[in-house]
Amino acid sequence: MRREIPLAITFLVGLFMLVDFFVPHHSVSAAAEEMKQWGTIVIAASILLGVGNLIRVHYRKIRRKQDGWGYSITTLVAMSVMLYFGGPWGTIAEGSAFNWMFLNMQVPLQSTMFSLLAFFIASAAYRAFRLRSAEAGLLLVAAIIVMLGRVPLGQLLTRGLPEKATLPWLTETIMTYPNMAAFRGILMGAALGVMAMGLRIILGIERSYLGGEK
Amino acid sequence: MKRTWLTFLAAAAVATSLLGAAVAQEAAPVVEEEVPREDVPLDTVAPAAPGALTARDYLDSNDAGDKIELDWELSPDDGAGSCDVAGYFLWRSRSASSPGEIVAELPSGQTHYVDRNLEPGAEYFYSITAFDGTNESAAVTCAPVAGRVNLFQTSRASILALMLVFFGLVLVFTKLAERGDELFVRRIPGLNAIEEAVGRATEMGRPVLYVPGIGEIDNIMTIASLTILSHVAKITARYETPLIVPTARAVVMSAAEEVVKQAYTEVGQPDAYNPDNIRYLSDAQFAFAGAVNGIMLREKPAANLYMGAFWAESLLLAETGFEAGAIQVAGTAMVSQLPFFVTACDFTLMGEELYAASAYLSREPKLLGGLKGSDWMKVVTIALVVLGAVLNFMGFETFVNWFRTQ
Amino acid sequence: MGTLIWTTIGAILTLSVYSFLYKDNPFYKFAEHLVVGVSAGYYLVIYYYNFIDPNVVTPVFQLRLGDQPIGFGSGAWWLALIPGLLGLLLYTRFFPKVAWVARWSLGIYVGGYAGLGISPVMQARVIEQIGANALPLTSVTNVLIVIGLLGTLAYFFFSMKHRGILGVFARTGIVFLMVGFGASFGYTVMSRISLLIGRVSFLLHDWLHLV
Amino acid sequence: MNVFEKMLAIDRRWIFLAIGIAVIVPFFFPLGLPVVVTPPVEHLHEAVDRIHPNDAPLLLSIDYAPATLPELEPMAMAILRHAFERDVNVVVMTLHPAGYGLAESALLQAAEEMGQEYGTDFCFLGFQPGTSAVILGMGVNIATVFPEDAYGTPLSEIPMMDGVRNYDEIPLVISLAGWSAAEAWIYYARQPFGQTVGAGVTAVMATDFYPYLSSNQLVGLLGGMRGAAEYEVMIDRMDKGVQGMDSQSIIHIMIIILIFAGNIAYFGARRRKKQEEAEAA
Repeated sequence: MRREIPLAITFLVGLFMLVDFFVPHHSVSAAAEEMKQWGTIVIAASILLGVGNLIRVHYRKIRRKQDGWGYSITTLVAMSVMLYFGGPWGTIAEGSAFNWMFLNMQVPLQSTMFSLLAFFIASAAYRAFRLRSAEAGLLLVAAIIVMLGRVPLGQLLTRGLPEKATLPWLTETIMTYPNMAAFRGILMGAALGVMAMGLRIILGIERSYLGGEK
Repeated sequence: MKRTWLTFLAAAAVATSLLGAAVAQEAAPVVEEEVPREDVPLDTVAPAAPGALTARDYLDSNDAGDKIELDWELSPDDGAGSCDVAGYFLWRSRSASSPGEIVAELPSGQTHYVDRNLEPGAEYFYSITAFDGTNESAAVTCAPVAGRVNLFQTSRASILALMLVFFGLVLVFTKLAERGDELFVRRIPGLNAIEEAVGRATEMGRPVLYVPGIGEIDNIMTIASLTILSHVAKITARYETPLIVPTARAVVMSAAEEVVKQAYTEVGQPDAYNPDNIRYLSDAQFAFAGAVNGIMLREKPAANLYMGAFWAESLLLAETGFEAGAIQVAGTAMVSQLPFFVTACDFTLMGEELYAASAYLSREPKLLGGLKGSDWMKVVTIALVVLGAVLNFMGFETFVNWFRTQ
Repeated sequence: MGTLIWTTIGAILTLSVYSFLYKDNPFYKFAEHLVVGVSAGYYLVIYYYNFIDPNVVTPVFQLRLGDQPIGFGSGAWWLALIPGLLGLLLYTRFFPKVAWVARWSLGIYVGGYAGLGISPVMQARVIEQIGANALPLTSVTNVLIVIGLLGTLAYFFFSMKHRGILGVFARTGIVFLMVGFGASFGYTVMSRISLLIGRVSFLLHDWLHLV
Repeated sequence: MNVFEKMLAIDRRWIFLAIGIAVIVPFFFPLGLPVVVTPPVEHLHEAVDRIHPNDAPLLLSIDYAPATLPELEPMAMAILRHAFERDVNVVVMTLHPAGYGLAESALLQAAEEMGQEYGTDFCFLGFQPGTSAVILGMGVNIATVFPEDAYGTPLSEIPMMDGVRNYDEIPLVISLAGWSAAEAWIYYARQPFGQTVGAGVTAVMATDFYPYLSSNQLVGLLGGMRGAAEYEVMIDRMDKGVQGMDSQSIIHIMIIILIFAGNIAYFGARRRKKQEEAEAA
């Protein structure tokens, strides 16, 4: 029973949502819309599970005085402060402490982490773009042409040549044809994978995500 | 609800804009104010009524029956005759006896309107009048009309047809596989690498890091990842190698807990399961990436497995992992991130390989049958593309148009 | 003054993250743990205010009293109880004996989205692509696209050995994949550097006012 | 260890350092590497050039968020400077909830530099939610969507907005966006009202916008930092765009050199290894 009920629910809900796509009848689409909203609420409610896990892991770390337990205090304190400012006695409006902490701590930290990619993309290119085989050669040549074609210096290199020999034109051509053809192929194949997996989920063949029997 | 609401908003915006256009037309004479007032004769003559009005169900067999399409002929005074039609009033009513309410004010020169958000299937009476700013013409009516409530959207027939073909293929091959037919599945290089990587981590006495992406659990890549996780967890349980699973979504975290616990139980190592190793880090993309980088440098996993949906954090993780000296295997169907995994990891499962991997690992006939079905669907797709190209070349476009559903 | 303090905090955090490029260090560890904590608090609060409060709490506690419909606009306040209940069921995981009930919510969620995903994927990634790729083979570029697509699809055949004609197509597919990967890699460099320029500009201009 | 092996084993932190220097140096010493202007940028520049001074205003929709600011803000500055230089009136608005402060600061900075006066030369309408409805509504009557400017002054009391009712009195709209807002302007202002629209988008998005150029739905396009740099060249006022392009060019070339160096080292080391093996045998 513990397994059958969720599987039956999955089947019914999945089938209904599948059918919704083809049925313009208002009663079906209204119900489907309602259920989609339920999904967002389930996800929103789940955040508490995540935060619970976070607290548990860091609390144990502090209690056992494991390596770096001091940093765990940072995490828990930062979270508590955010909750305090955003709680029922605080406000999340523009200009509030909650908003300030978000804008001046989370935003710069996240965008700086993001910008680390500029360094990593260079180091990855250095060590990985090696002419080990013909295929690797193609990867390398395509990357170099596109990189050159996107900056002014690259444009200057081939300025005098006829249009169809300039780097910007080559870049554009590579992006529009071989690149697009390959990506369409990957997407099409992956789409079949998604659909097969979706079917298996609805039919209850794929159920690893539900975990164990007990 | 949200979509209905948005449609309504858009419709309201269109209606306001048309209304405004009508008002603008009306306001145009104001510019001529320089003409002495007494020269303008007071308009007491109503414009001639518009010509025949027709109403019919919009998108006859394709929608919920809540839209009606109207066409009329211009009033003889619109752009000709006395040339003073400023616009039209469209009236709608639920009964023949009253004109009802004005549903739209339309600018002169317009002969077409779609009335939306009606009660599906209900009968409506429409009438239209022309007005010149002061006077309104006689009304022109038409036969009552009702939207047809449809149960099937015919413009999506091609989608349903191919979907049924695909499901059919998957189910047939699954049955064949269950009956015991031997199915060949080609080697997927990245998969063997997973086992080697876990093996090496065991030899070195260091943990295995498994990142199930930052997709939500409704992302099929995440589900595929959980299937692969179950397999990986069984190996680590057998070898008693610690398995760290950082997640960016709370639901994925709890599903991962279940999957790993179950795997440890199945191999008879329930005590080796450490709940502290399945961690929720952060919903924020780069906070998550930063924290995973921290794990790589401090807990020094010898094998990093990235399976699932990744965005820009892919290279951030893979480069740090490389620097930390781990063997790395990635798998994703995110085309924009594949280039980075391919360059920075030792092996990468690309696109469909990620989905195929779960079938391959389990060696369950049911799942292998699905793979075979997918392959045949590729044959069907290729055949349709080639056939379409040939027919297109010969000038028959109807066939290809059947596949243009938007 | 307030702005300066906050900008300085932002700048210190920015530098702490960059220090990671040299090696893992206390500054980075602090920044990393801080952002995890801040974002946990942030999402907890935002999810509550954006989803739970308008769609569950308010309808159940207020709509019942006869106020105007809010939230999804369905009007029936008891409908809001269902997602509320599904959300609560997730928390049964905290109580091992009834933990299995959490699967009901998960089943609805995953099943629903699996069903929801199939048809649009079929439409956008298969049907529309057939329409878009069935090009008359009258120009070099059209031939290139069709061959590239067929080759890539051939590479993804799993249940046949890549030999003979399939092998030829699969090899072609790999060629296209490699060119595509290289080009995408090169194409992305620019936007990543733009991000870095943005951060450096924050440090040099907004914080230090050097340039 | 010979030179090749040393190169292969190079500490990647040297690469990081090089990238860091390449980004920082142009801030202080702009190289001013030549930037070639491409037709889409030229066309947008011409479109702004065609607007009559002190007459019907340019509508600039600054729709970017902090994440895409580095790429798009230089565009906003260049376009504003160009317009103000020619005494063209400018109306600024935003469709992005996080764009309010960004739009305001760019506008005020440019206006102050060029000595423009609020109300007579430019004005700021602020943010309105509902992208497509806002754009459609403005086609009918701007005052119904934005009854007052961002600071609470009714539009009717702003001198430069006198006689500006809807798109009929706006010769050009430019949207700067890192999301679908630029497309929304094409669909809801260009299509139904025939409004002339130009756009500035991130480098990654630019490819998706080329079709709109060839179909004349866009009068001109700025793609990423490069687009901003080209515009700066056209108005002969180099700033963050050109500076950024210096960094971009240097780093792109640097990465290419690194790739070559990596390969030379790789083959050098491999050859040596083979020689050693041969000697050992």
